[in-house]
Amino acid sequence: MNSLKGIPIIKLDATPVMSHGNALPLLHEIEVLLDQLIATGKSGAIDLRSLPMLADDYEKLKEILGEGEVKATVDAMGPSQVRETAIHGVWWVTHFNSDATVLAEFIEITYIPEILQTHPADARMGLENLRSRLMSTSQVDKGETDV
Amino acid sequence: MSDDKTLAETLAQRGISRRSFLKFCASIASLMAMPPAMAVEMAEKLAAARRQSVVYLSFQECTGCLESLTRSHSPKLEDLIFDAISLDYQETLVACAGHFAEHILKEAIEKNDGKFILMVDGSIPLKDGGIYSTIAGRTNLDILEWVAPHAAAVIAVGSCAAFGGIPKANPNPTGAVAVSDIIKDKPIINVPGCPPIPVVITGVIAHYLTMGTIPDLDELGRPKVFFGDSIHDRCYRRPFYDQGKFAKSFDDEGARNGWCLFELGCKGPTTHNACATTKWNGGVSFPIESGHGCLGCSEPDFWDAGSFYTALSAPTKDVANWAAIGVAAGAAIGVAAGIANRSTKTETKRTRKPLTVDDLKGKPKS
Amino acid sequence: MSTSLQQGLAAMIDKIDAPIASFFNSCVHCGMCADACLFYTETGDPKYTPIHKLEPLRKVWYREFTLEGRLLKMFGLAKAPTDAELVEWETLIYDSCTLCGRCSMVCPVGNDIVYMVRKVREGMVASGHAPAGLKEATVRSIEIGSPMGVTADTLRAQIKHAAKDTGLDIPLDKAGVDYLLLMSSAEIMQFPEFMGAAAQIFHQAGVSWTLSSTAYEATNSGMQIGSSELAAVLVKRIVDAAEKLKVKTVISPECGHAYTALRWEGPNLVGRPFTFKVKHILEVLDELRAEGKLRTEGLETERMTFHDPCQLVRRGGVHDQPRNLLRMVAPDYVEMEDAGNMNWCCGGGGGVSANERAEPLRIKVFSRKKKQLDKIGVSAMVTACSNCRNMLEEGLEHNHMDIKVLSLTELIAEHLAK
Amino acid sequence: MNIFDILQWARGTGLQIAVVIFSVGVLIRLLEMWMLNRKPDLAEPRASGTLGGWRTVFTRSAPSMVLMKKAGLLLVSGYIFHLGFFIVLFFFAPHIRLFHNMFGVSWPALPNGIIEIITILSIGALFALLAHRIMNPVQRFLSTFQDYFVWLASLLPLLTGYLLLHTSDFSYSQMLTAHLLSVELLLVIFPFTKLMHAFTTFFSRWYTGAMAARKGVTV
Repeated sequence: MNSLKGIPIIKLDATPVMSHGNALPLLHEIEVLLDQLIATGKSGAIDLRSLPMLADDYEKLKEILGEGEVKATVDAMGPSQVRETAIHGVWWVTHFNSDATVLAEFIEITYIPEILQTHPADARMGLENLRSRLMSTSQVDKGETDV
Repeated sequence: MSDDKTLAETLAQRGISRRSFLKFCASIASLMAMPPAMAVEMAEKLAAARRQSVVYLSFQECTGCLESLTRSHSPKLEDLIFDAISLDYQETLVACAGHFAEHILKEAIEKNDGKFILMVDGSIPLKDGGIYSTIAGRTNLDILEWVAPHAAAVIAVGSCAAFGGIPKANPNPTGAVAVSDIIKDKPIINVPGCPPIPVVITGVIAHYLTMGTIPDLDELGRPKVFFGDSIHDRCYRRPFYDQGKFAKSFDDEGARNGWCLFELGCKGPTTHNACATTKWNGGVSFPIESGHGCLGCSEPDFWDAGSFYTALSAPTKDVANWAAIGVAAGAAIGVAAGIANRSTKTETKRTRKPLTVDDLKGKPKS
Repeated sequence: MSTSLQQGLAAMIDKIDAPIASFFNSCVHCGMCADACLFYTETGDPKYTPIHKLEPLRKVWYREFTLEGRLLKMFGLAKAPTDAELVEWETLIYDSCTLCGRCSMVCPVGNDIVYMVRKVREGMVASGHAPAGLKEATVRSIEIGSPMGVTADTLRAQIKHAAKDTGLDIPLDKAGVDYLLLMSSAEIMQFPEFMGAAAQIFHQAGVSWTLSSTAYEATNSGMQIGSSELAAVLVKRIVDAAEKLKVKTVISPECGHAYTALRWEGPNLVGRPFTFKVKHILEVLDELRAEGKLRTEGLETERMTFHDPCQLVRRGGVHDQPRNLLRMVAPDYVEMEDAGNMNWCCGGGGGVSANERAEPLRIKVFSRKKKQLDKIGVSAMVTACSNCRNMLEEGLEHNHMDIKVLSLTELIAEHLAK
Repeated sequence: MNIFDILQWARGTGLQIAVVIFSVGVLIRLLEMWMLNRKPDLAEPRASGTLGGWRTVFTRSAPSMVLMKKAGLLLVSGYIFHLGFFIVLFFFAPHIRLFHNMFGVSWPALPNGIIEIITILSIGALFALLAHRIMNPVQRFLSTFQDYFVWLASLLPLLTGYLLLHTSDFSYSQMLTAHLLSVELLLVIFPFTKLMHAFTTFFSRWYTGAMAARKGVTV
């Protein structure tokens, strides 16, 4: 065994596929939060990392919630995926780091997730940007006329 | 290096939107087990915060902690925190050297007196007047006692600063102690680990910036959110422990099947840290996932807690020989006690008068 | 000198041996021995729990023979039993224990509890705390020759009666014979038929035997009161007579404790093995039966049972012989519940019968024997111990039960083939 | 002194101290017992006392049927506790690891699930035994402080051991420390309490069996 290649690589599935049985209680929590959203307009969110979830739990949750109409990607220092599930008002939000690892994952029960909305401060910045762009455009236009 | 602009204003100039703040705070909130709804509020506060001055002192250490904190392959979201702080002094990173560097430290302390966060890595040697680690002719103890009173809070980074770490390992030749053994009147947040998980440090600073407070600490001064659970509690191999399926050696069937490493000396059950959830190297893995038991590096005196390869249920010291000594000593004392018993009997037999029929006639003498 | 607390404690120290230390080390206070003791089962009073009766001995053991006991003793923390305690324990040791040994059979850790009671009595008598009745009986045994005051002259008179009744020669002090037959006072005085019965059986079997004018009394009050020294005096008489007459075998009569005293304690009391054998009369009869020398005719028509004398069966090992013999003459023979090694005591063993103070308690605990008898409905009960016979007759009379109590030897003699 | 220090002490020095006290104590107790000797029995025996002694060592482990109806609860709980304690002590994987580490021998373990059930049964049996001790007039009468103390000292290792398998509600370090300390307590008090019966019961049975066997009685 003179080189690294001499060491055999055996690929094994070391992850025990098991369930903590946490999918069902979670779905009931979503039900309560959705009910609350309709009644009071108050949004809710569940941090998927706060619960011990194993592969089976995860698959079950995904299967029951299903795929919905909206799929959005936010690009803010790494991508964030925002998808509405087949249950309207229930969103699956996954934040990725710039190296594509998952930073955080939430089920949000809301009409529109916060991350999709534009912050007033950003909007102001946008307005400033727009104005400065308009300014330079009109200057350019003027310049062209001048020229 | 400080300015009056808010963080949001500074970063906006670099095209970083408020969505990044929200995303950052959402991931910090998730990391620190705060309610997801807090993320929005935290984002607002962080955006409105001024840059935080940080002074970073290194004592008896190996620079592994700093490596852990600064080494990343690509800029990541958590690096946002470096934009949120102003690292006013760090010996290894500071551009200048000698008197200039010392001057910068002095200036940083004076400028943000009572407001800066002091980060310390490495332990402080006390033996022989602390001469075993000095910087610019001053002992570590001297420097710490000078700087710490001016700080708002202290973060002890790594097991050496938090608990004394490897320099303190038996026989502790330099008389190394932890920061908390010296500084008693400042809030100290211990972030132990050898090295500590970088995102934990990020989280602590973010917490301070957004909430203005330090997080809840356990009895060892560690943030509960990261050190509340044991590695064992969050280990993906836990089901095997519960089933009693253990790897018996590093290359047996059990090891290949990813069974529990308890019998190979894993200290996961007694080690409190977030490795099993945050993982290392950008979430690639953590020691147990790589097939090796946890060493327990975020616990005090982990270096002296018995062999890394001795199961937790096994003694850390030699018991069998002591048991043998006990048996030998017990045999010796027991024989002596037996001889004493025999002499009690012999003596009694010799002195007692045998009962006669006349004794039955008389009245008992009291 | 006289008895004293000091002498009592010294006697206990003298008698504590490895088994006793092991027993005290092992007791876990489970209380199961209580359920085996008729004094507890019939009264429901926990103070009658067998192991509790040994508290004075346990204190002595702990204080004198364990390391921590010795250390505590140095600081005055391990106390020796006081005289007042021994007074209190006297009734537990003498009135409510018949040395029946049933508790020793059930102890889960294997303690021979009655072995210890026997040793406690050594201390009790040496400290002067023995019942008056037992003391008097012991004095009479040593000074007159029998606990009931039977003298050699009384024996001679009874021999004359028996010889007349049976028409057989009843030898006295005849040397060189096979068997020396001992008697108990009760047999000489209350059940004189026994002597004749034995004579008839030996005559039919054609074996040589004798009685002794110096060693006619088999019972041993010294053992019952718990004094090895006094018990040895009584055993020595028998040994001397047996050796003088050069007999092969000494026969212990129908008496339970006499058998234990001579057969099992005897050599240890006199400090040397015997030069002769010791057998119970039932052992001898069963041997004769096996050799075909004991032939019977006619059968009893009554429903009968056998009461196992504790010292003979549970503590003596003579279990099968009485059953073999009884089957010869009693076809309708049934066993009581718990018969054999777990049989319940008559209530008067171990010197209790000689202790007048204990009588009310003894009568009360007879209810256990009554329960046993009520279940099988017999009209006669056979036994092989005069003391049991006395106690059973008393108990039956007190409970108005119409059951005859018979001696097995006498029963066999009645059926001897002509 | 934090919990980690106490744990390290319990795994090392504490265990050493406990094992030394245990072995010294047990040896003293046995020797001071053995050396009291017995007088040789001069009566002619009917059968071998030695063989009879060994027979009783084993036969006395079987339940007394005579007492089954009177003290059934006591007997059944007693069996469950003793067997359970034995199985848990010798067939739980981490315990085997401990013996392997100390003496270099090991044997197959039982799955944790089975150990857990046995532990629960043993704890239940201990509580039944306590209830019996308190309710039964004889046992209550006989019981001293030591009986209750030894009961508690026997319960603690089982209880802390059980909780150790369920660390979601408790800190493993704290429970492991409590477990080790409770075991060490048990070892330390062992030679000086009725716990000695674990050794001496075999001698008691042997003596009783031998004395009876010489008389031709099987006990």
